[in-house]
Amino acid sequence: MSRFTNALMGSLFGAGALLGSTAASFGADTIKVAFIDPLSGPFAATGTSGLAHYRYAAEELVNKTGGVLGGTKFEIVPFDNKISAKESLIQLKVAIDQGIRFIAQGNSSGVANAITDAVKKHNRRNPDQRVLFLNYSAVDPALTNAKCNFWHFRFDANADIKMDALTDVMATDTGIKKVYLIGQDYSFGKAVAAAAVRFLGEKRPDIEIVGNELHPIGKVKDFTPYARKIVSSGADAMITGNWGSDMVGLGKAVIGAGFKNPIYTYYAASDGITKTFGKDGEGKLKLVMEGQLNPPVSDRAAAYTKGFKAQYPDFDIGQPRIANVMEMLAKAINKAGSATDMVKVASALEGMEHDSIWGSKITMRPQDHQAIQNVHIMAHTANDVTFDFDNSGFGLKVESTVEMAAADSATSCNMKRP
Amino acid sequence: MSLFIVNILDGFVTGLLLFMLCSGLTLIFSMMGVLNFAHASFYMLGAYFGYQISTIVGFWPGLLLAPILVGVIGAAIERYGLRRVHKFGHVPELIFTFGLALLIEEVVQFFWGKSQMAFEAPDVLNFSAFSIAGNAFPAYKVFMIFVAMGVFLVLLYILTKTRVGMIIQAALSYPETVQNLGHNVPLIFMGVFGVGTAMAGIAGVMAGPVLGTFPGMAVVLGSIVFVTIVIGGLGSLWGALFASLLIGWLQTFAASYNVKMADILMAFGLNQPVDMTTSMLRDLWSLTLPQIGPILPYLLMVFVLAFRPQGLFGKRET
Amino acid sequence: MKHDTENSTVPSAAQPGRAPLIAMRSALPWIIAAVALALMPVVFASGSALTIMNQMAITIIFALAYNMLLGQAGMLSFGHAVYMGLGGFFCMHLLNQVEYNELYLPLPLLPLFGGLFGLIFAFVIGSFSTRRAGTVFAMISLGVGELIAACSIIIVVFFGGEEGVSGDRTMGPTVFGFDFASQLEVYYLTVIWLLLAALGMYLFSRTPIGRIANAVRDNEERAEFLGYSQRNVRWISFCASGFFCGIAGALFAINFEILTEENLNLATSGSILLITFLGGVGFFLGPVIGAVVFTLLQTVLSLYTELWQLYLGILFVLTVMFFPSGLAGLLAMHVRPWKIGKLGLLARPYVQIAGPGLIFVLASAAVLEILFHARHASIGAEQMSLYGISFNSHAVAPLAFALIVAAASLFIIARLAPALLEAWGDANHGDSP
Amino acid sequence: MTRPPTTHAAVELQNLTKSFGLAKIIQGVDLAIDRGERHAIIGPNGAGKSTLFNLITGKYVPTSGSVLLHGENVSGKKPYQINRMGLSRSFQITNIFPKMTVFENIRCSLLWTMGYRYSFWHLIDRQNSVSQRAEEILDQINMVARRDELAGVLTYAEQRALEIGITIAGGADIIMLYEPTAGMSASETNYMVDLIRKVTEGKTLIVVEHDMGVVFDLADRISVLVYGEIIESDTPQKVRESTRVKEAYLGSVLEEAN
Repeated sequence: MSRFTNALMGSLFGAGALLGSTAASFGADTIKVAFIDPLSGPFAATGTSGLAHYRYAAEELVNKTGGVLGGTKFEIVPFDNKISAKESLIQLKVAIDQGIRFIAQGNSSGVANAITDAVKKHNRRNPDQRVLFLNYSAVDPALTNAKCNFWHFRFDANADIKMDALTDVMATDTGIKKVYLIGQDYSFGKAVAAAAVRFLGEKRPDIEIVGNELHPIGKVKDFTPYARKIVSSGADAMITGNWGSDMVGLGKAVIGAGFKNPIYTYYAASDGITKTFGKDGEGKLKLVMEGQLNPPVSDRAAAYTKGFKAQYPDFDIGQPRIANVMEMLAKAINKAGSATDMVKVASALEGMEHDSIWGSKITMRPQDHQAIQNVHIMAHTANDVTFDFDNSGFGLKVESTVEMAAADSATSCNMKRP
Repeated sequence: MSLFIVNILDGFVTGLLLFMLCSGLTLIFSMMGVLNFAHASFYMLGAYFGYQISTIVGFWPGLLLAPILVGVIGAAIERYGLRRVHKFGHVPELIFTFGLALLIEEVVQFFWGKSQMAFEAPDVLNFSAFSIAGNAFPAYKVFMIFVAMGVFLVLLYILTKTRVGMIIQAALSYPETVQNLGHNVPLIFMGVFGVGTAMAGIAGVMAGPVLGTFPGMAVVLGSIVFVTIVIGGLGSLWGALFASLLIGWLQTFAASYNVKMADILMAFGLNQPVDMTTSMLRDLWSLTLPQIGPILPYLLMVFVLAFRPQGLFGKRET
Repeated sequence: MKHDTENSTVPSAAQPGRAPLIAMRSALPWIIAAVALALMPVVFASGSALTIMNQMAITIIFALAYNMLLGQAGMLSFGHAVYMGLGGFFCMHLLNQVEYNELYLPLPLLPLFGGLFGLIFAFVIGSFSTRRAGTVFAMISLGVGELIAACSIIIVVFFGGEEGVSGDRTMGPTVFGFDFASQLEVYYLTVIWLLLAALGMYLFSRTPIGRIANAVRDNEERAEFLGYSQRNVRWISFCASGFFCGIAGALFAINFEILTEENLNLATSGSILLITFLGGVGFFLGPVIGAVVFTLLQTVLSLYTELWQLYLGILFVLTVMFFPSGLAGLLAMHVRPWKIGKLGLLARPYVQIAGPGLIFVLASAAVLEILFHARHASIGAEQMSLYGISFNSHAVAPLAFALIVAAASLFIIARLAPALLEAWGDANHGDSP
Repeated sequence: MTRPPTTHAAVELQNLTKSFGLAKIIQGVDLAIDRGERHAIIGPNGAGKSTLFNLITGKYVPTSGSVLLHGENVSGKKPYQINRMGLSRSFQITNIFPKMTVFENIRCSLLWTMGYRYSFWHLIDRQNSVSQRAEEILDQINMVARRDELAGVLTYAEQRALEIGITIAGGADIIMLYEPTAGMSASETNYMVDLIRKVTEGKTLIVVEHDMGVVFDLADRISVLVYGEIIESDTPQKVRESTRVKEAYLGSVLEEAN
């Protein structure tokens, strides 16, 4: 918070002087990663817990093991984008001006689209200060398909891959005859629905999709009417890509309306959601996600998670892939022998194989820069949970695993390399 | 048919909840002529206070104490904030309450952070009261109906049978004259603002466990409350009741019935384009009623205001 | 409160001949502004500083256009982002036409088209929303704002859903060798349009319709009995405002090369109200000050503290309560002492109160920061540093210290206040020379 | 702004009625006011004077009957349309633009009739003819010294005078004034009567007034309105002598005055 003084002084002298002083207030000899995500506003909870994990991962996995390029350390520099595309682009410029060459962002595919587009244009217009975009959470398939570019790397499994894995598991459950799809009315929600229809049709043509609908994002006060439809449809399972308060609202309404069957979700955990569902969600809520926390895959993973909880008891490792981002970036920089030549670093990252702390192998697929890794179906439960979420006693336990999910899936990416 | 009955009940609950907010706002508007933009923020405060108290002494004391606390805060804001702005005119007043809404959201985040609170309905009510064709109707919702009706009856009693109520009613009809009658108008203003916000507080405690307790809850509901009382007619309690129920049902049914635009267009004899991905009208063809459900109230409001600026039941124009 | 100070500088009609288009005296500020804006990039050369200045310029145009309604015509809109946003979306599509269909359109002319689109939409929506002023207008603007923001998610073909619509500004024909790839070129383009738009809005306020808009704002009934239809006056003001909003939208499209739902939503509409009011609705320069202060707070203060929105909220509410004429009004209060040559009387009490005042602000912020840290910091991360001092936020001493400092400085301010008020009275007393 | 000579009266009311709910406030008024006439409307409180005034100026729409300006029916027209036909009015409660200067107040009232209408292509300060005309009117109402003051800070009598200025500025040939001297001292009243006489020279004047001194001083003809009906309409001398008027209203007032 010493920067706060600078802020007050700075605002007296204008933006330029201030920006100068911020740049000066950071150490000069670290490799900086700009973390551009919401740190205020309605989605700040996810942003702040992601930031905590980034800081922890940089410290534990890179700095404490000797840094990169013979001792240079990582530093995470947070930028609040208020989950706005416009603010993200401004913060991106500020970050680049501060000499930062690595941009990490994850919350909201809309923002990710804006950043990947801006990074592409920036790198074309400014070849001497190119930057890399490390997308750790935005899962809109388009980012590694139609909109892919050489500077963008995705560390999370995208919405299609997750659905591929999820339907692999659902296909084996012969009890499921009817499925209800519901999601938020925007690109990601539509992508989830389209993928579900496609994969279920391929793998279990006998399953009837009894509902497939979208609701306005962040605008529904009361999900009861939707819940009534879902219960009345007689569905044996439902699938939703909802997140944030839309996930909580929908889940609570559906359970309250008497739905007894599994609810397959992408994001129904952590940041208060696990605690809010509590015992109501037991036996119903399932999550499709990478990064196995429970049961811990190794002593190293357990120690890492324990260390994180000791340092940030109010946060969870809700996005385990952040650890992979840090480790793989460090590896790529070492391999490239440079933290400034982005073509070299990107080339090192492209096609990289890595053993994740979470027990999975990871391949950064060169065709589209999509990480291929194990994807798990996890259950919301209080049993056998070593590491709970929201300090609620409830957490996610891996029920089944799809190894190297969708490794051979098609991509429409037509990568142009410099 | 059973789904229809369930929807009627659900819409009724939503409408009554909306009415608890709207009645307070209507009272405040009638007395003071100011549309309180921050009204839903007091609803949010109610939910958070209710949650906080429930973690210490349980839900029931929270249901009682939280609205009182909200009312006291509301009265204090009227006394030390709104009253000062009042003399500058109505537009600054509206802007003040707008600023207040922003500030309250920030203050809530300051104390409780940005995550959703685990505010639960009390265990006594955590069961299904009855169920229609597999659709459970939680006991808590039955309880909500009773509380809302109770609040309405108490309000009706106060307005029609007590002295204060008479003055308020007079103010509804003749806003200028009451001030000349020698009543302590500032005190009545403060009281009405306090009571109005306390009612929003009750609504907050009631809704918190069902609709979620999170910093965005005021924004989600805020403008709908506004829209409701504008449709009903500013200053009309019956208008507020009518519009609340109307919007409650409108939203419930709109979300519940998957009417597709494609079906309607085809009924008019239009042909759906074969390749939907390139058609300029693809969004129109794929439109469904649930998609536009939440914006129906705004559409309704714009129509009402364009053709009947005083609202459905309102007598005075603003 | 809304007295436009410009009104009193009207040249006397007794002067012979036609007054020049702009008198030299009133042209001087514009020339100074133009020179200053031209030199800004020399001082602040970094790309992000340029981005922030561009952002400021766009916000200034938008806020000035908004004030054509709120300040000049007395119309409170809760959905004005729509006109800037729609202008921007149309311009984005035009840019894409330039890129993919080889439409010939030099980039510097794009804002003109943005303005036209804004104008068209304002014309259509204004046809029913401007029939009445006051609350009815405010509510219709809110409803229309919500409707169009919601449409932006539903109508993906045009609005691009939540990803928005993006494009590339450099694909058009070059103008005098500029392709507008560099931020600096865009800065100058933006600034030229800023000056044009600001001048246009300034001159509009001095046309017959601009003056009658003030009349309708102050007393619509009286204006009707002067032969003016209040509705037409509001409608024309609304269209003019829509035109300048559209220009701002086009400049946004050029700067950020992306338009999204947030350009249309209520939060954006709300913040422009906040900006304009903060700056001062009664003064032409008010929105300019508001836009500069707000942009600095938003992009700069947020780098330093998570609580920036709380501070902004407090600042806004205090402004509405104590200085309803905004920051510009605060400055304008000093015009009279300055004119009668007594501004010097205020220097001493101002200097005296500045120290305690600054300490009070810093200490109050410290109290909030410590409380916030104590409540939300993770265990083990109890150390926090504030103003360059590190300490444990969970301990009582730092909080108590900050509270005592705040209380003490408040006490001193209270002691000094009577002297300030007295000086204020003296400085305003006396005849103009 | 002079109209072509017509045979029509300046203002003509034909069987005009106005009801609010069940209350019939104006119950069939017939009245013709000639061009150039100074006409006063008097009557006890609650007789319907302000309602009649608002009917003529277009603020209220008649329940039945019609209002003719220069022979043209204006019932149901908007106030601004009626104003454009050459009728201008003042208000019961002072009705000026308080946040503008005195000069601006006058200048705004000139704009429509001087042809600027909704112009956004003229710069107002460059229109010397407007400024000159405004200065002339300021001179007429003796307010040149207060030219650059905000209208809101003027004294009450000054504001009333300014309102007269605003009312006549547009050059309307029918001027309607509502209690122009209400609340004024004797000397202020005298001053105001002289001012009104001066600025309405050659125009049709309709004035509603309580002060009988003013009425008998100023008016060519007087109409007496009682309970929504005109019981007498004649020269001041005749009205003074009318027994009906004495019985209904004036007797007490005149006795007081004597």
